[in-house]
Amino acid sequence: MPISTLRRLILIGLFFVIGGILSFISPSFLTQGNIMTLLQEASQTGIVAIGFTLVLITAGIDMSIGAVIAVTAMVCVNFLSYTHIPALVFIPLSLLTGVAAGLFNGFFITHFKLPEFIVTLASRGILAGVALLIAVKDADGFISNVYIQDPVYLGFGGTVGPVYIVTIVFIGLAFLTQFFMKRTRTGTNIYATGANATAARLSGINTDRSIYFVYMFSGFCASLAAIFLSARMMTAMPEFGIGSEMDVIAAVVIGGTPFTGGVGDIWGTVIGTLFLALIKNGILKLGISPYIQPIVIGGIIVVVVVVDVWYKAFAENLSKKAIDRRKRSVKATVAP
Amino acid sequence: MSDQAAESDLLLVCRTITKSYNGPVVLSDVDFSMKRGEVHALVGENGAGKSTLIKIITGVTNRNSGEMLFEGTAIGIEHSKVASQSLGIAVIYQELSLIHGMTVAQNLFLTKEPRFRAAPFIDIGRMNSLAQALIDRYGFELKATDIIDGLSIAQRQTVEILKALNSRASLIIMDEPTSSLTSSESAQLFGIIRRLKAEGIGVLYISHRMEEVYDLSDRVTVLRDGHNVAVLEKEQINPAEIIRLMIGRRLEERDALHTMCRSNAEVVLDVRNLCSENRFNGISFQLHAGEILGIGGLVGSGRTEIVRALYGIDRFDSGSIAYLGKPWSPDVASSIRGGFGFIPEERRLQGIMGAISMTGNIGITNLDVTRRHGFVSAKKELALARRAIELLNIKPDNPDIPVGNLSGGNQQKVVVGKWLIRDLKLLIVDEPTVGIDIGAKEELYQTFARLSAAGVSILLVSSDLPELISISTRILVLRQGCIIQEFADGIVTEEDVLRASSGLVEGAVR
Amino acid sequence: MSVVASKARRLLADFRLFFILLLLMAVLTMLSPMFLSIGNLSNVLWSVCIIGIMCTGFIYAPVTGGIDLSVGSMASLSGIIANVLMNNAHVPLALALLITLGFGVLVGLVNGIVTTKFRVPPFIVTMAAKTYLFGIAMLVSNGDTITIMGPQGFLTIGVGKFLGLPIPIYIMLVLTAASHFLLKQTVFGRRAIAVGANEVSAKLSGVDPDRTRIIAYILSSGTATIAGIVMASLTQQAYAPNGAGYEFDVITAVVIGGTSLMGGTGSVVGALIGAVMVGFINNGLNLMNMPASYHPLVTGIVILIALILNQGVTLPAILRRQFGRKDAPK
Amino acid sequence: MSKNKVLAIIGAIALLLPSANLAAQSTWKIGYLPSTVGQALTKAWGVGIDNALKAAGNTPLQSLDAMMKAETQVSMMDDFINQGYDLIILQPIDAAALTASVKKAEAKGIPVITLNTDTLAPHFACVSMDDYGAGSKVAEIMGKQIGGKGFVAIIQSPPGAMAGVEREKGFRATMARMYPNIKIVAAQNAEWNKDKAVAIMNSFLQANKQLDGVFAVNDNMAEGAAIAAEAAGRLKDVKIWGFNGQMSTLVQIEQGKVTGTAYTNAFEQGAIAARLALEVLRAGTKTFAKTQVVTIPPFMATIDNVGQITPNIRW
Repeated sequence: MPISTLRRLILIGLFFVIGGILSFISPSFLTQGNIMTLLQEASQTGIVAIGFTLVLITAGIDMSIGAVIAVTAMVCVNFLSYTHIPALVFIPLSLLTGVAAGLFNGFFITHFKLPEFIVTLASRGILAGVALLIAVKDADGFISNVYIQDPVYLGFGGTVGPVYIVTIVFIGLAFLTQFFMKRTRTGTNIYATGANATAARLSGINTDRSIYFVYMFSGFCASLAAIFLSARMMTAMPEFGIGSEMDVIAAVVIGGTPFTGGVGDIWGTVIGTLFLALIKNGILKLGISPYIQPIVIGGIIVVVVVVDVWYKAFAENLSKKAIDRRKRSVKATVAP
Repeated sequence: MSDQAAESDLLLVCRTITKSYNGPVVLSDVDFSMKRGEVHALVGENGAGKSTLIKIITGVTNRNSGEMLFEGTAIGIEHSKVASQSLGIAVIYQELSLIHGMTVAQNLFLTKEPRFRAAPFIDIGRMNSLAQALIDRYGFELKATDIIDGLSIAQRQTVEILKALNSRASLIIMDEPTSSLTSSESAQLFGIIRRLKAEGIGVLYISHRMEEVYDLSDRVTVLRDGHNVAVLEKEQINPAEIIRLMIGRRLEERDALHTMCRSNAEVVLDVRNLCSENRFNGISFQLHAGEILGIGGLVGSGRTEIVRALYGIDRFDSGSIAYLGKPWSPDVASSIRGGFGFIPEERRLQGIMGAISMTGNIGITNLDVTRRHGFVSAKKELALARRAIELLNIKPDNPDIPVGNLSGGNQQKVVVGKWLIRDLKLLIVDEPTVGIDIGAKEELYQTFARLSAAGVSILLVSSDLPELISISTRILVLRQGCIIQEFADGIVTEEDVLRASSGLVEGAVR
Repeated sequence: MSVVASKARRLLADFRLFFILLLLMAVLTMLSPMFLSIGNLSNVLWSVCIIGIMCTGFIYAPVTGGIDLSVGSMASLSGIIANVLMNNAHVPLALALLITLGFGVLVGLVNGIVTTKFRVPPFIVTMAAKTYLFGIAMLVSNGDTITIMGPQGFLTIGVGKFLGLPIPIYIMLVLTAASHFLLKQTVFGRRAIAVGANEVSAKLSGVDPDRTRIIAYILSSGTATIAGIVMASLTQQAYAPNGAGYEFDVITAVVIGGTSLMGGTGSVVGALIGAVMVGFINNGLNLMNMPASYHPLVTGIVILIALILNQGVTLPAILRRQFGRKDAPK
Repeated sequence: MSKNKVLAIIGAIALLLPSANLAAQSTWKIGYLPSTVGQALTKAWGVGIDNALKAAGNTPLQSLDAMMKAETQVSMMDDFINQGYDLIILQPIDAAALTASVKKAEAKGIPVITLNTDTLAPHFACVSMDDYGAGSKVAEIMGKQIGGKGFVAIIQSPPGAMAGVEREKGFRATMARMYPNIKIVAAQNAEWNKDKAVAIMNSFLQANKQLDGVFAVNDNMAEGAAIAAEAAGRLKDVKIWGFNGQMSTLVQIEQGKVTGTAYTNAFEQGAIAARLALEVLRAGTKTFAKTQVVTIPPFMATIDNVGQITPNIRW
């Protein structure tokens, strides 16, 4: 069975084992409320992680997602406090913030051939600054964190039945993106770009276009997450989401999308985010020092990746052996 | 009769193609034609102009003059890779250009995936079935849903071919396709080629393996020094003849150089029954001081693998090596300390550090000379670089220039130079003159001669027969990982070596 | 290409950074008169010394083609460890610092081994390290903002003065000189560059890439530890989140300094200049009393400009690339 | 007069809680969620709360560290709510951001006591040191100290951090009202950070050959400013004021490095919160029309009166 499937099953298995243990230790774990907030937490990161997965598939990286969240949130509160444009109109507009940021990243990456990491790091700083600049100020010029009351907007933080809307959107987005990646030419082109850019170009793929696309999509996802975050918190702060990129990367990596590009898919990321959320929630539940959390997460990342690398080497070794065996049998007949 | 063949059933026509890379003329007035559904072998020694002709046909480079028709339509001087692809010319690259992590079907249909009529979504079901149909039509043991990563080289090659077929190519160019295949896999490939032929697809086949050329081709075009020296019809084809044509009159001219002689100087390297699974086996030879031991054989015959093992890059399974009389278990660092030098096969990938200055490139292998308790004396290093530069008169002679900015020849000189300035006992050289101009070649040859005169032993791996024969004092010919023949005395002709490497040996030595 | 041309180009490349720095200083002097005063300049050096110190070792990660995101966490952790040793375990100062340094070396060793022997991308490894080192720091300090009351010797490291200049500046300059020397003049430096430039050819020249890389990571977190000690003593405080984000400042400085993240090139002095530049910009914005929001903004823009300049990209070059695109495969 | 103030505080508490030292019949799960447990202030609160609860025989409280991130704090609130805590003592990182969570908790019948920062939603109680008031008090005293005319600078908290902003507003307003001849020449954000404060104070000192006063909106940054001023040898000419009154700063006041700070007895503040908590839990009230606000007037600690803050109430 393919590596990816196996590791995924193992991860899911672990997920339920840990979940089981937790529900034993802490009665409050398996309550509807807790599960729903756990999902809400996961979805919050997950939406961003989906976009980030595409970036990783092109063997790139996007450090600017956190700052995009901040800027988008600021754009929204500006609309809310200075205009009477209805939420359903300006929210789509504010989603363009992320797309624009992605465009910016894509431009510097493709046209100047600059390393993705440093470009997005730079735009991270720029966007963080912009967020502060455009933040809503009070009479004395101090940034005031607007308390959002627009019911439509707050609706995004709400639930359908017991399930938070963000969760539903997350799952929906996951389905769509997965479908998109597997069932459209653009999707396959993105995979090709990440796996072997030169080969892709030989086959007539415009790799630059793929790169532009993934960064714009990643920005879009971050913006989307920003809407839900601010709706849930009923406010928007210029430092929203900054620093959250590490969480996202962790989720995607645990989900099994490697940095080498060309492979990985959305389901892995979904599992990764759920797993991460579970760990965090669990550590809160156990009532042990919250500082264990980063240690555990850091540990998990290392273990998961090391195991991945090992397994990959192991599998390749097997197939090579198989081929060699065939060659040997052939030689025996041919060689003098 | 093909000579009077109507234009219509000619797939590709090239007339008086001339190409010169600023200065040396690589192709002069080459006429070349292919019929539909024929397997046409293009043979010639390294540097005869084969690859240039291919590049021109596939639009990688543009010809200086001459005309080209494909399926009756003229192709202008301004030709491009993309254009040639859309025309239906496909190349099976040696460095395979498949997308890993994707299925066979995905690779076959990359950028032209079948989509639903209703919506612009890929119809995976249909894609797989189409792919499978294609595969089955040629009866490969492949599944459309196999992931590329799991396939053997041969299988990947077949996918490449299928890809060409799927893009409705009417001319498929294969450059040394069997170099990395086992003989059974090759046999398989020939089957495919025949089937392509039956489909009416032209196959332009480039190979050094005479027996292949002999079995497969309907016609053979022989290039020599950028001229089309002969086009042989099926019935005229025979390996010996082809080899003669490839080498031409140069036989007599160079005879003097070809005399081999056993050396009885002290033994520098004594290799006994060296074996490495699937690479080489039963390799035994002695290398004497001042000897230039040529290692011939076709690409993939295990030449490179052996020298790598001797230098200590790859491990070997069994056998023993004695260096200067002492048992020797090679690893790179100690090899260098012990007086080895190694000039690898792919300059850009293995030889040079393009971004780094000459001094840096030369310095890195001579740290043991330039260092004093962990510190590097920049002065000594610069001196070494200067010495190398003047020894090989590297141009430009400024040691600060990044090596990446030098010409191929001078890059190679840097690679050689960093060893030359050491007191070497044994220099291992793998394809030293690939892609460098005549002048630089000659200078390198003289250098090697000087070295051997100074008592340095040289192991020379080369596919360039004149080179191999004219420099070596003794030649081992490899075939499928074994030494098939040794030329230790008397006159050796390129013909002999070619025959040996193609397995056309009466009573092969050992 | 002609020797002269290439020499000229490389000279320009070498000094381009200096020119940019001078330009920046000129601009800042025009904008605020008190910028160009010894006091202020020494203050800027003082304020960049933590980043400056980190750069001296960090640079070996990118030079060998890697990266180390764990330096920030490492710094704050080392401050905490040093404090625990000195004020809880009452270990003598010198020994305490030595042990702390030892811990840093250990972390670097782990990072190095995991990246090289297990072939895990350094980005992930060091990101994980960043995460769990922060956790350890929180755990050890129990999340406290520890005010370090002593020993006096420790406190002078950060705030003490020598010939009118704060001691950290000397530490930074000495380490920079040492690191510059290490990179340019020693066997290790040569090997590091070779590994970054072309691992295969380095191997064929008898260099052990893994060993070189491991040492690179040891140097990186080693200097991060020193920076942490300076930080702790300068602020008389040990607090886990203090080092957060420093890794990005360091990367910024190094990249502005003309070191490629792809490996094979590196300039320690350049990195220091890069750090000082960022310091100047922030200092300038402070002097002009610009609101906080401009600091990240300006820094970000400066990174991009520096990157493009370091690539030697010019407007015509960009245009050419544009038109090159036009007939690219569609 | 300041002594009386301290007494006044104690008095207020005594009146407030008649049944403070009754042994508890039952114990409750009480959650403590400060902005971050890492600050001296939040630690002191924790200690104060804990002791008071222990005294009343209640189980010690569970505290979590939101590490200064509002998002984290919100999700931790959710966790407390899901775990069915009986009461939550919260120091909102942002008034608006935590309002939703507080609403949620109160809706679930979990009383919330906020510390220092009130939220927009009515809840059980808010025990607060008076940021705005104390800020203006600092201005008042500093103004007097520098003789009603001169130049002062402010070391700010991150934009949007309400506690800091309130302090700054109070300071600015009073300066403008009482001392028109005192000019506020600069204000920079040091992100609550000591090392950043050093750099910023340095630039202040460079930019202003005459600088008479600096107000850092927390003690951390005040200490940083002191380091810079001392290094520049201008400690004497600059009046450096902090805020909170953590132990290390009180020491520096005694050493004459920091001029003064707005001290609040955080232990006591915590204790008050705890006693309020026990009271409401015993009473079993679940719904509150309006937030009951307990404001603790600050104690302006300077070198003259810092002695009155006895070691047992230093944190």
